[in-house]
Formats: sequence, C-alpha cells, structure tokens
Amino acid sequence: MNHDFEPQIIAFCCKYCAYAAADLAGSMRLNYPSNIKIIQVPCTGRVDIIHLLRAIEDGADGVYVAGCMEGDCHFVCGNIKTRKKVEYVKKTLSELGIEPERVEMFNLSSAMGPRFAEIANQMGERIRNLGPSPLNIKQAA
Amino acid sequence: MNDIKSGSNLEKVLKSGNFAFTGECGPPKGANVDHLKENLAFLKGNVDAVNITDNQTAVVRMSSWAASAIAVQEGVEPNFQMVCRDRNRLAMMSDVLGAYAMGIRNMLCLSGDHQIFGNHPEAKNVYDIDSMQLINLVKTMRDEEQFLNGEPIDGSPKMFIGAASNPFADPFEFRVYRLAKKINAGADFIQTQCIYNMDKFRQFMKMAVDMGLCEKCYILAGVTPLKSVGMAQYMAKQVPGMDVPPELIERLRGAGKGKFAEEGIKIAIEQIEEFKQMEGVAGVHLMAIEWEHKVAEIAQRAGMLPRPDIS
Amino acid sequence: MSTKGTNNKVGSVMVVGAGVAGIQASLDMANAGYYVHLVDSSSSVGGLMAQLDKTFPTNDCAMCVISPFLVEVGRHLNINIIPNSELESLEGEAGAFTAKLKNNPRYIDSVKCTACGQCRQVCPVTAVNEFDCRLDLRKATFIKFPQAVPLSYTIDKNVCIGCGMCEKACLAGAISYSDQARFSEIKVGAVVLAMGNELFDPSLFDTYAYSRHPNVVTSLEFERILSASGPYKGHLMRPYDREVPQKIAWLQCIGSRDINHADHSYCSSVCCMYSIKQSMIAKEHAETPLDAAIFYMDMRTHGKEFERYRERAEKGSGVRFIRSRVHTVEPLDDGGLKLKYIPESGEVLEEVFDMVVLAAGFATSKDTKALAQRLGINLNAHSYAQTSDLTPVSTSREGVFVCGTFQSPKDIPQSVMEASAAAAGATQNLSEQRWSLTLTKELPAEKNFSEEEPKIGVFVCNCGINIGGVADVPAVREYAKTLPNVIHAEDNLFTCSQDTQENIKKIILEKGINRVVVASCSPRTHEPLFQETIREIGLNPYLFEMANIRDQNTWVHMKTPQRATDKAKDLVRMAVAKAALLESLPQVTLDVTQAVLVVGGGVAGLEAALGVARQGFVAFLVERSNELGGMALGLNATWQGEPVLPYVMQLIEDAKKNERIKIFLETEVGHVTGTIGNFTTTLKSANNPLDTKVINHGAAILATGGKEYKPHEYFYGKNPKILTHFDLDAAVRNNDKALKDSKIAVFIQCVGSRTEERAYCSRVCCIHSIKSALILKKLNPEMQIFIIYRDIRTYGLREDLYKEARQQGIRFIRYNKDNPPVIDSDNGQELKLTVKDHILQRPIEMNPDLVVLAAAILPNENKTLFEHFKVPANSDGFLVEAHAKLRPVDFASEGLFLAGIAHYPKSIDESIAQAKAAVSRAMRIVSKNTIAVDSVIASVNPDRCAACLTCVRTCPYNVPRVGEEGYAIIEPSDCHGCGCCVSECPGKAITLKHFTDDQINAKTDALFYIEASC
Amino acid sequence: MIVADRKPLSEILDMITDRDKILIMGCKGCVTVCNVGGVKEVQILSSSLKIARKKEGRSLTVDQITIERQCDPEYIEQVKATINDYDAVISMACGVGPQFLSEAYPQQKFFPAVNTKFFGGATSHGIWEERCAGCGTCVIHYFDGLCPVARCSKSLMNGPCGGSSKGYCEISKEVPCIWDMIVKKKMEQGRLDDLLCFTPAKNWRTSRDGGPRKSVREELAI
Amino acid sequence: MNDSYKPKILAFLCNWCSYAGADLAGVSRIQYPPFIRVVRVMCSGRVDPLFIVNALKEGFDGVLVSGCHIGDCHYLEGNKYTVKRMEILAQLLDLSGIGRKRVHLRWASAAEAKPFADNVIEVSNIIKEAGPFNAKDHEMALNALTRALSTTRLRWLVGIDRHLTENENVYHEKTDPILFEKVKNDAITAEYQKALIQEALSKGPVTVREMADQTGIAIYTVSKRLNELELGGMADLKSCEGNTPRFASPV
Repeated sequence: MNHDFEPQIIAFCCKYCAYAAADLAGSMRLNYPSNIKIIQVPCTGRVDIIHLLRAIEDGADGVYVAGCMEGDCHFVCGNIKTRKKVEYVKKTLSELGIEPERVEMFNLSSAMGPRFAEIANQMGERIRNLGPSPLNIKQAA
Repeated sequence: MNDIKSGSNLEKVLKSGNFAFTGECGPPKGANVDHLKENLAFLKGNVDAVNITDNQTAVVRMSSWAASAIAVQEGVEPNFQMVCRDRNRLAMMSDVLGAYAMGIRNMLCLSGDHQIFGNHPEAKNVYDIDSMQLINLVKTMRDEEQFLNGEPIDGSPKMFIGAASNPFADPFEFRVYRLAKKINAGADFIQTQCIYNMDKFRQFMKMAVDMGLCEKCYILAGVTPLKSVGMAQYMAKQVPGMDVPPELIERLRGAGKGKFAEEGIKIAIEQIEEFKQMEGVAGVHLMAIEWEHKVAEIAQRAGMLPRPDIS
Repeated sequence: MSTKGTNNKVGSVMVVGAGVAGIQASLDMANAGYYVHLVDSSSSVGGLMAQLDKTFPTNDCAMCVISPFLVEVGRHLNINIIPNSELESLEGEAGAFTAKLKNNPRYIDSVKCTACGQCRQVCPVTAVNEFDCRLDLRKATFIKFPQAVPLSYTIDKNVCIGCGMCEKACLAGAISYSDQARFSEIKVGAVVLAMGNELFDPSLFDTYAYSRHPNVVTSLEFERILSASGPYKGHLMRPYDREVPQKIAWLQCIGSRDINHADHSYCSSVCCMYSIKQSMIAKEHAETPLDAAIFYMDMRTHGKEFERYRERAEKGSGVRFIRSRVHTVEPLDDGGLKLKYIPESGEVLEEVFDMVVLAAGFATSKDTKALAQRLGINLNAHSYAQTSDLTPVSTSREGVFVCGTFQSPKDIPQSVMEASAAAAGATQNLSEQRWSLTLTKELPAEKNFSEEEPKIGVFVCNCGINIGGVADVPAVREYAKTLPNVIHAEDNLFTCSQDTQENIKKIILEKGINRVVVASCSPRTHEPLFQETIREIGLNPYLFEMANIRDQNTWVHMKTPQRATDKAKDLVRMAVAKAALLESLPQVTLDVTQAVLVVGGGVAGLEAALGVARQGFVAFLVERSNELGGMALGLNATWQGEPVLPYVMQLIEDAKKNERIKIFLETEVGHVTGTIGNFTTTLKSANNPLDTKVINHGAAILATGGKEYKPHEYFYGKNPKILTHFDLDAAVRNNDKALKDSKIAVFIQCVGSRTEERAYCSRVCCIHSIKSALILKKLNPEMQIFIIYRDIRTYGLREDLYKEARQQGIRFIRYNKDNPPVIDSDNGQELKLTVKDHILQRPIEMNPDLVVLAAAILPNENKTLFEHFKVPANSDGFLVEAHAKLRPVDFASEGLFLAGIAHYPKSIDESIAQAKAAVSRAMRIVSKNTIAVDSVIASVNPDRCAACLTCVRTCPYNVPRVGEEGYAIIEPSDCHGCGCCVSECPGKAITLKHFTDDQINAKTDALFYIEASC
Repeated sequence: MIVADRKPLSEILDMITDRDKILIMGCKGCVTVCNVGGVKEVQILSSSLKIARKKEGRSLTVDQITIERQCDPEYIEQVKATINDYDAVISMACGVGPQFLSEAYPQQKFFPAVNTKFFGGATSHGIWEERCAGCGTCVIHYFDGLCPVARCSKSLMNGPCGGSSKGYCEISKEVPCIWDMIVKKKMEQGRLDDLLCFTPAKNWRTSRDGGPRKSVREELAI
Repeated sequence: MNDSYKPKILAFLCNWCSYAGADLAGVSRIQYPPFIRVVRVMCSGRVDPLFIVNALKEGFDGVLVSGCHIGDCHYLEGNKYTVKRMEILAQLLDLSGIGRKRVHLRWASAAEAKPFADNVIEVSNIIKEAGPFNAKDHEMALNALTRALSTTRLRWLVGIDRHLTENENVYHEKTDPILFEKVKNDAITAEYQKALIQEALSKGPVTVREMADQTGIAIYTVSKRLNELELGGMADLKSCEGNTPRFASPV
C-alpha cells in the first residue's frame, strides 16, 4: 500500500439525507480525505448501474452510494432498489477481475454528520489499501 | 382377474392365492455379469421373481431386458422394468417384443427419475409417453395384439403387466385414484414404494380395498430394510416422496452401534408379518439392493420359504 | 362582529411566538394571501422543537423534520420575521389592530452576517448556553443552533464586556455596537398567540437533588445529551464523569399533577410519551446494554399509534414500567443515585441508578402571563388562555386567536393542528382583503437560449475565510477560465451578499452569459436564492449549477489546504461540465377550481364546510345518511360542561342557510379523478345509484367520522342496567328515573380499547366516564360510584375532573389486562361484579344497579371511499396522515385533507380544531387560481418506450401508467421527481429533467478530464 | 413473450478477444421487457467491456445501436451502411436476432450476448417464469389452465409422478409441482373425475420434435 | 534553611529606573546578596509572564521584576500593564500550587539605590525561605501555565482590562469592574484547567476520572472543561470500551 497513491473516489449522495449529512459534517468541521468527490442526486433511486460502471470506466478507484436509512427514504423505497443495483455492479466487477469492494452502498440519516465523515474515512482507507484501480495501473505502467 | 395373462411364475403364484415375494437386483455398471449372476444365485429359490432395474436414479447400467434375459438363463424369473425417460414409443414397443422373445414374462412400467439425479444430467430426456400410457400400450399389444397405431403384431407379447405406486407422495388424497387409473389402464400387479409409515399405508390400503382395487389387481407392499441411521436419515431427507417417521429412526439409533443392520432386518420382518395379515396385500416386494446375500435369511426368518412351486 | 366599514380592514396578521405552531400558522396564512408579521422574543425561530433530538411516535430526528419549515418561513416573501421583539400593546378591534412592538437590539446586522462563526471563536466571555440547558457554555456572541433562521449571530449584552474583539474578527463588517432598542407600530387585521410554554424548573424540589447533583437532569437536558448537535455530540454520557450510564430512571409528573410543591394540578400530557421515546433512543445510543426504568402514576399514551409505541418499548426494547412515585433521590459519592420507592406489591425498594431524568411538565412563563395581561386575554386558573370547547382557538378578545401549548399542554401534532385552525380563524373575517398586502415578484420574460451554444459564467466565493482561508480562491478562478465554454470567471468575498448579487446580474447581462455556475456553499441552503437572482434578469432558474466547495471541501479539509484547492478545481470542472448540458425547464402551472368537497356531515364536516364558505369559496358537503350532526347528536356536553346539542343545531342551521354550501344528503362519493387543484368527482345518491351528479373541486376534506363500539363483553345488550356512554347520555337527557334510584353505579374502562385486535386507546372514555360520574353524584349524592380502570388518562387541563371526582368520593379501582372485572347476572335482574382491588390485593364483590361500559370508538366503514381517493387507512381503519408531526391534517397525495374521528378518536374540541385546520390547509390551494408544479419531473419519450411496465411497478407513488396509445404516461403534477423509474427503465425512455444521464455522466467524465464522449 | 438471460461477461469477452472495433445491437422487443437487451443493457455491456479492455491496457471502440426489432428484415436493413465497418457485432436480441443478421450480412461475424430460454411472463417485478413449451397443440383447457407439457419436468399427461413432495417437483424446491396444482384445483372446482379418465399419448408432431416449423398466413403470403 | 543554599533569582530591570538604580547601588558600593541575575528590559511592561514561567522551568528559584514607580514610567503607562500582568500571573501560580511567592514585583527609581538593594535582599530572603524550586515536580503545572498564558483569551483580557474599566468600551460606557473581574477570573481558572486537561490528553487516550486524578481537578469540573475543549475542537472522543469513554487531543 504505497502512501503517495491518491485514490479518486466518487460518492453519489441523495439530497435529503446523505448530502445533508455531508453538509452537517462540514458545519461540525469534521475531517475526511479530500479525494471524495460528491455528486448530488434527488434520491439514490436515481443512481443507475451505468453511472457506477461509467465512473469505474472513467478511472475512479472507488465509488459509493449514500442514501437514507432503510424505511426513511424521502421517496419511500429508492434506497432499497439501489442497494440491489450496487450488488449487481459488485458482481459485474468481480466477473471483470476487479475487486468488488471498490463499490459500496451506505445508509445514514441527515442528522448523522459524524457518520458521514466516518464513512468517507472508511472508504478512503479501504481504497488506499486496495491500491489504484486496475484500469489506472495499466495506464500508468 | 383369473384368466392367465402371461403364465409367468409370479402370475401363477399370485393367481393361486399364495403370498408372493419378489426381490430386486440392479444390473452391472458394465458388461461383466459375474456379480449379477452372484446376486441372482442368492435370490434363486428365495423369491418368486426379481425386479431388474432400468438405469435406476438415471445412473447408466446394463439395459434391463439384457440383464433380465441373463436372469432367465440363470433360471430366475425376472421382472423387466422400463422407464419412460430414455425411450420414445418406437423403442419401447420394440424392446417389449425383444424381451418377450427372450422369455421375459413380467414387466414394470415406471415414469423413471429425472436425469438430473443421475450421472449424465446434461442428457436430453424423452418422456414421449408416460407410465400410464406405457401400461395401456403393453396391454394393447398383449390383448388387441396391435401396435399403438393399430397395425397388427406378428406374435403379441403376453406380458404380466406391473406398475409402481407411491402411497406417501403428495397430493396424498389423489394417490389411490391414480392407482385405480393405472389398474384401469391395464396394470395386473402393483409394487408400492418402500414403506416405513405403517399407519399412512394402512389408511391407503383401506381406501384401495374400499374402491375394490384389490379384486382387480395384486398389490405387493415394498420393503427395504434399513442398514444404518445414516441411511434412514438420507432416505427421509433426500429421496423424494419418501416418508420415514422419526420414531423409526429413534428406534434404530436405540439399538446401539453395530446392531443397526440387525434392528433393520427385525423391523422389515415385523412389517412382512403385518402385511401377511393386511387385507388387500397380495405379497411383498423386498428391495435389498447390495444386500442380496441377506435375502435368504430375511425370507427364512419371515417364514416365506420355501417358495411355492406351481408348475 | 363589527362590520363598520369593511374597507378599513387590514389584510395582514401578526403571529406572536415562532415555535412550530407559530411557523405553521404563518406559512398557512402567507400561502393563502395574507402578509404575516412573525414576532419572537428570542434571536431565532424554531422554539422548543429545535432543541429536541427525536420526536415520538416515529422517532424522526426533530431538526430534520423542522429545518425545511425554518428555511421556508425564512425565505417567504410574505412573512416578515421580527426576532428579539416583544408585543407591548394591542389597540383597536378585530380587522384593524395597531400593535406596538419593542425590538431589542442584536448588535449584529442579520442581513450582513453569514454565520461564519469567527466572532464566536475569539470572544473571551463565556455564559451558560440556554439552548443546551446547563450542560455547556456559549460565548457572549452566539447563534442558538446551526440551522437558525435568521442565520445570524447575536451579542448577549448582559454578559458582554464590550472588548471589541468580535468586530475585529468579523470580515462581513456585520457588528454594530450602536444598535439600540427601538419601538415600532404595525397595523394588522388579526393576531395569533403562539408563545408556547417553558419547562418546569425542578430545583424547587430538594428531594430530587436536581440542583445538587449533575447526574439528575431534566428531560430537555437529556434530550440535548441525546442530540447529535448537543454537548456530547450524541454520545450517551452522564454529565458528572462522562461515563456511559448503564441504568437510567425516568421520574414522571415532575411539576405536573402536583398541588403541594408546584401548584400545577394539571397534567402536561406529553411527558409520558417523551420519556418512553427517550428510554428507547437511549437504549439505541448506549454502547453497552442499558437498563431503563420509568416510574409513573398513570401511563398516558392516548395519542395515535402511542399505545403501540408503548408496547414496542416494553416488549421490544425491554423498558421497565414501574407504577410508583419515587420518594427521594439520594446521591452517592461515586456519582450514582439511590432511589427509594414502593412498587404496587407494597414493599419498600431501593435501587441505584447512574442517571435520573425528571420528566418536567409545562408551565406558562412570567412574560407570557404579563403579555396576556397587557392584551386583555383572560387566562384560566392554570394561567392558560381561556377558550371554549366549541371555539377552541378563539381567545376572550375578538380577533385574537391562540394555538399551541399557550392554550393548554399538548403534543406537536395537536399544536400544529391548532396552528392551522387559528390561521383559518384569523383570516376568516379578512377574506375580502386576501392578496391585498402580499407582495409578488415582477419577473421579466424568460430569454430563450436553445439555439445559442453554452456561454458559462463561473463565480467563485471566498465566504469570508471559510473558503478563502483554506483554498487558494484566485487559483480556482484562474483555473475556471481555462475550462470549456467558460467565457467569464471571477471571485468575491460573499457571493450571497446583496451587493454581489447585483453586480453578478450586471455581468450576466453585459457578457450574455446563458449558464451560471456558483462555487460556494451548499445548494441545499442557497440554490433557491441564486436561482431567484438569475431569474430576475430573464435566465431560467434551471440554467444554474452549484459546486459545494465549502461544507464539502474547505470545512472538511482544513488541514490540507493544497488538496482542498485541487478538489475545488475538480468540483468546479465537474459543475461546468454539467452546466454545459443544462436546458431551461418551463414552469408548469395548472389552473385551480376554487371549491372544496367535504365528505361526512358530522361536526368536523360541518365546521369544515362553514370554514370554507366563510373564507369565500364554495363547499360541497356530502353525507351518506339522511341527517347532519353525526356522533355529536348523542353527546350531552363537552368536558368543560358546555351543552353540545344547541351548538350542533346552530351549525346545521348555519350550513343550510349559507348559500355557498351545497348539501347532498343520502349521497355517496363515486369515482374521483384529477389531481391537486382539479378534481372531478361523481356523486351517487345512496338509494338510487343511477341518479349521479358530477362536481369539480380543487381540494377535498374527508371527515367520515366514527361510531361507538357495541361491546359483546360484560353481557351488554342482555341486561337493561348495562349501558354504554351514549346510552347513559340519552338516559340523562330524558332524566330516566332508574339513574336517580340506583345506589351503586360502576364504570368499566377500556372496553374494546387496548386489546389484541384493537391495540389503540380511544382517548376520551376516561374523561367521559368521570364527567358522567360527577353528574350522577349531583343527581344522587348518596350513590356509591366506582370507576374500574387500567390507566386514567385525563390529559392536559382535564386532570381537574379527576381531582374533583376523587374529592366527591368516587372510588377508583385499577385492574390489569390479564384479570379484568367479571360480571355475572344469573337471574337476569341481580348483577354481581367481582374485581381484584389493586391495593387490598384481594377480590371484592358488589351488586351494582347501573354498569356503564366505556366502549371504544371505531372508524366508520369506508373501504370503497378510501379506494376512490387512493388514501391509506392503518390496520385499525383510521386514515393515515402525510406526517404524524408536521402535516397531521394532510394526506401524502396533494390536495386531500382529513379531519375528525376518521383520523383518530378525539374530543369534540379537538375535532373542531382539526376541521378548521383542514380548511386552512385547503386554502393554500383553493385561494389561488393557478398552482405551480415542480419542474424536476420525469418525462417519457414515446418512441423509445417498450410498454414493459417497469416504471408502473417501480414508482413508489404509482404515478406512471401505460395509456391506450401503447406507451407509458407520467402525469406532470403527480410526479415527485425521485427518478427511480428513470434508472430502472430498460429502454432508457424516461429522463429526469435537470438530472439526465448525460448530465450525471458529464460530471464523472469531467473529474477524469474526459471530453464529452458518447 | 420470449424470456432470455444475458451471457456471463467472461464468455462475451472471449468472443471479442482479438477484435478492437465492435458494434453492440440492442432490440426494443421482448429482450427490453425482460431487461437483458434494451438500450440500458447495451450501455451496461459496452461500459463493462471497455472496463475489461482498459484493465488489460488495450483499447476497444464500441458503437451502440438499438433497433425496433431484430426479427424483421426491414429493421435489420437499417444498419446496412455501417455494419461491415466493425470487427464483430454483438447482438443482444433473442436467438432470432443473430441469425437474421447473419442471413442479411454474410461476411460479418455476429455473436449472441444473450441465452434465449423460454416463453413466459413476469410473475413479479424482475422475475419471469416459463409458461409455454411451444408444443404446437394446446391442451391446457383439459388441465384448468395449468400446462403440464411446459411446467412438469417430465411433461406427464397423467401425473403426478411419485417424486412430488409437499407441492414441489422432485428436481428442486424452487419448482412447484404442476400436477399438485392441477389436482388441487380440480378438487376445489369439483371436477376431479376429469383426471380419472385416461389421457392418451400426445401427438408430438406439431412440436419441435416434428422438425423446424413455419407458419403461413394464407391471406397475406403471396 | 541551611545557609549554604544559594537561590538562583532572575531579575528583570527596566532600563530607565531600576537598572539605573542598580548601577547607582554599584557606584555607591551598596551590598546585596549575589543571587540575582539581571536582564535589562526597556520597560517593565516588556516582561511577558511567559518569560517568568520559562525562567522557573529552566531552573530559577525566583523572579524579580522591577520597574519605575507608577506615574514615572518613561513610557508613561508601561508599568500599569505590568501590574495587571503580575496579578494574573500570581493568580495562576496560586492555582497551579507553585505559589505566588516565587515572583515579586517592585518599583525602584533611578535614584533609589538603597531601596533597590533592600528589595533584592527582601526577595532573596523570601526565596531562600521558600527553598529551591524543582521544576521537575511541577512539570505538568508549568506546561499548563505556558499553555494558558499563550491563549488569546487571557492575553487579550489582560491587555484590554484598563481600557474597558477606565476609558470606555465599544458601547461608549465604562465596563462594570465587578463584571470584568468576574469574567477575568472565570477566564483564568477556565483556561488553566483546560490547559491542565490538555496536558493529560496529550499523553494518549484518558478517561475523565484519570484526568481528574492526574490534574487534581474535581471530576465534574473536568467533565465541563472537557466539553469546552471539545467545542473548540481541541479534544474528541477516541474510544469507548464497556461504558468508560476515553478522550484524546485530535491527531
């Protein structure tokens, strides 16, 4: 696990819970790695398999989706559908010989600022341990 | 019921009102017939007829009519089994004719286990006609002396037609109707699945008797002695349509290590005793595959010997 | 009602107190055409609810629920928030009041202040932080909570030493020490009082060692301990030594139902529920298993879903409920607290707890009493606003209305209902002044940029030092200039400040910019503000994208400024990539039929219809039976003794007289189609289904009411001496001799309620039984009266009835669910009742001449009706509201409202309040002639649609359906814009406007410097 | 409708090992409805293949097109201009697609990305089940709308066989025993005696066993 | 105290008065014990309390600060600030258990050679009386003092003290001295206790009770001060085994 490797991680956050929790983490001045880039969507239900694959294809080392707690989704059940899609992408990645742990789904409420930072740190750490995405290694070499 | 169909030993035993006793023996997994002959030797004289299985559980073995022909040579009357899985109607008719020509007089028409249970799950199955239609086909060949398409047969096969019945499979309440259907289709004798749940079987036999099936057809109760607790549990869980009551397994376990086989035989013998008295049961079909050497002892201890010789 | 010259009426209303009730009333009135002055004595709106962590019974986080409302009231064009102010006097009469206000100084200009918090960091003076009760400190310059509205700091002059440090630290130049108290006068048409209550201060009791030991906390303090924004960031610790408590005790009725110490004889009606909630949430928070015990006299969980909530706490989370009043709390030296108490079984027990939470009740504050005095509002004995049950939100002074806990202790749903009711009451006589004072923004026509290629303007914000202090903003600005389609990039100190907004508009017009990207804080709080700004110069609001480089960048990467700068560049590049693909979305508006359909002719239906008519709109009142009045016809008097029948007769007469109310008796609702603002309903006459009538309306209020449960227990119907409540009321009405002569009368509570198949409390039977017992006592003072109960739930001020009943010698015997009282009447005449007395712990027998069963209240059977409106009913058959706390009279589907017993059993005053509330909620729609529909909605491209039904099956609101033409159709006004169908559609036929696939992919591509590939 | 499953990625990758410019063709018919061959699945497959190739450091250009159906020559015609510019074409339609394409464009190599399986319908969102085996002589009215030919593992006409237990077929607990359902339904409807009469052997001639079939609408075909 | 003990005393002498006074004492051959080591400063106002704490840390047993009499200060008001600073330092020394007797403030004008010498004698006797000051025993206290005295809060309050109480504050009124005194005292105790706790925290995750033992502050006070540190981002919850949470300074 080389220390100079700076992973690029994309996070799809739902507007009502995860994005709000990210803002709260900011107003609480918590800390998480700067290579997490957040994209806001109205509901995680909007995140499609193609968005996750496209991110990996573009060169992301890690992608995660953060939605509301199960049962609390602003749109009733968007988060439950997306968890299934994330499982599908994990299966596809392992078929392609890429570590499925690079893609993940998390659930948290808009009041969980500390939890958002914890997730970001946890994913940053996990991707740093996994090293750069195989797609990037070939490019680099 | 009483006009002679095939004149086979089994038919005569049953027709004469004796308590029939049939065994079972699996053909070899190759062309070497020594082991087959050994088993037949064990059975000779101890049973009225021996079922020769046809690719049981879809595992490839020597074909049933070949093994049956060898049995005839060895002087043991075979019950030639045919399943609907492996042959279409042309092959079935030609095999029946061939078997008859080789001196085989009894046959059993079975659906057969699905090929995914066997050692060639990739195979294509046939199921051109089902067991009911096979019974009727052989009956038509024997009585109307015609092929399925109505053309005459030169030398019709006088087979004593048998079928299987599983009194414990679901839907239980329909099982006796299906038995009736088989009998109407032309079955002369029936061998049931091996029985462990005695009360359910009593209930089944009561229904069969009430429907008057026992006048039209001989019903043989299936018995398979349990060799070990493991076997009992395997039968209970894995074999579809098998109903092994837990108290039986407990009794087996109670017998203690090393004595399972003995206890299994004791149970089998008790069952046979009861079947002798049970109304509607015309005999017992002992399935002791790989235990052929024990058949003599079981027959002896169940008082089935000597076998009636009705020439 | 003085109708002296309607022209001098004023089309605005003043709301005093900006708690959840004040906010709800203001929003209702502002959205129905009245200008609202929202006055609050503290520095921010939000009131008590802002301090809560979670709310019962749904355990939602309070702040997540209320902050959208705070933002809405903060930004509303027609709501003028006046913080730090008190109402000095109120002259004039209903329709034309003159209110004198005292505006206390804040010393910080709330327009300039961006709440960056620098002044707080440098301020040398600390003081007790009232928001977190006494658990932590704040500085002299403070903000009540991070989501405060107005979002600005204030200086607390009594502790400030005037050292001037904050002025030095403030980059926005927002500090103005010269701020003075000012007086202002405002003309208003009506006033709504919603000052709320304060919590009782238990330092009065020395037996609970509250003032002597930090581990004895009030319930509000415990709420702050649980809260993620509280002193311990949501970790459950006890104040003394920050240990995680393993045993916590809740003591109920502290400062309520208490006449020797606190002289508050009433019940505060919410403490039982919030203690249960706190015990469950504490168990969730605790790292190690937590033993929670609640010491109570009567467990009062009388609200909707409350009984099940209590079951879940007891059975699911293992909370211990101990029926006993704790005598003393003795602090031990290791921080533990020894409790001495006597449970029902009688022996004296001692138990050591790590923490004790005192469930403090409500009390009217001194300033509220003084204000009521100044305004001439009569207060009752408990110093709550005196109101009649039949006009529950009107005070003793004409034109002044009341809602929330200042009227009497109540929970949030009840307060919100009363707030909407007060809104309806206040605006009822001002309807001719509707829209007279409200402001509307004059907007120029939108420019069409569809032909032009994108010309993007990027505005990078420093936000004082929040961004500029960490990231290199000029570098980001220069970088933005290099991005494709960017024709202008600049940075400024505060992009959201008024002056910067002005010059942004100037530059956009000068340079012909047609897409705007602002890199600053969170779109959640500031997107509407910037969208409005660019709309003011003809740019469609959706030609706008934000990059959050503060909350999600500089604030969380303070220690790595270089990386924060690089990330800011990445985020700007991504935003610009999406901006290039943005299209302008038309503002879809539908016209509104200004009429309301009211289903159900009971008191709730009548009040709703009259409310709508008095607001000036047509109301169709549909009643299934052939007479109006509903259940109320069988009720003699309200809990305060006001006769009900004359009131109901008057209601019916007014309804018949009012020409705006069209009454349809013996009529059922047939087919319902259409959406908010445009419903079309066919009405079928009950006895001749062919006779139908089609009506158009903009909103509908379901007030289908309920009925009394006819018990099959206790030999009801087999013996004339056994009655239900309505039978008793009837007997009293025609003063049946048998009542006077009976020597022993017995009331049995919870008949049919709180059982397996009906696990809810019917809320009003305890009150009705006790009130009837008092009437019987008056009829024949020698009569021995027993009330056999499980929990006496005389909530709120109704506790006086219970006090008086005990004083009159009525005896109360408690039974529990497993061994209820047994009645056997062997020969049909002589009744024998045996019940185990809870004190003697032995069964006692009696031969009552009269047995009254407190039968449950059931909802009326309306399965088909509910299906027509596609509205859900819960397992007990009561209608399910959109949100238990903040939308208690709305349905989830827009434009439909509910009121009365159909929502949940309630007393007549609560039904009246809910009916008026439903009217106020309906006014939000019906008072306008057009209604705007959200533009971020899904739309189907017909030729790509394979009619595979995926969208029909996926949509949580089952909006899409496949039409006759063979492709999916999504009704714009129904779509909520979540996008679930978009991501599941196998043919990619559906796109979600403003969040299309290309726009999302453009962001990921941009992050990795990939040009817009296919 | 025709129901199919997409082939595993490894298999598809093997098909295009030494080909660097491919076209993926979706079909808006049945495969879109069963979520294996529509526009979305074409995008997903394209992205997956590009990821795999990028991982090996070799480029892959993928074009995408989805036509109305791949079982009508006129629609196949639409790709005539560019079809031969690719090293390979992956068809995500049912088995009919690749064949129609191969017939129309002999020199191009067509690969199926999808395994066509059965005729069936959606019993719930995302789950399709076989209902018809296309035997050419429909007999479901004898069995109260429950077809044993398609839904019994042994196509028994006089079921159930001895292996039926607790309502499930002997081969697996996921496969309900159709005969169990037929028997129970007949009992409920009081039509049990329909089952007592003997069903003669079925004429398989009209099924696939009778050779590849063709259906002609006399009134249309000239 | 045995006579052999020679205390080491640091003396800050303001250039215009005390230093000149000391020279005069020399010229006049007035004798005083040789324990002081002189550092010349332009004005007693230049002496930062941190210098004094540092001196104690480095091994001095006592410190003498000597400047001009009030009103004579060459820089008009420098010594007035010194008075305020010495007050706050004295309070902190008492709080830390070191005791204010280690530090002395005296005035001596350029002409007062004798008074200067007397001061030195008096201070030497007091320090001798107090005995040697072993910095090692007070390491935590000294570090805490350094921390407290470098907070903007205390330094700002000391500086602004006179301006608010004597001239006017931002509200153009004189700040009520009692209020200011209370604010200052609160600030002194608070900052000192927070500094002590930060010392404990910097040595790795500790529980509240451990902090209380190490710093001698009452448990509940530690809990409250810890909260102030958390809000200021200078401490956070590290772990929580069983039910005792451990806190540490952020990484």
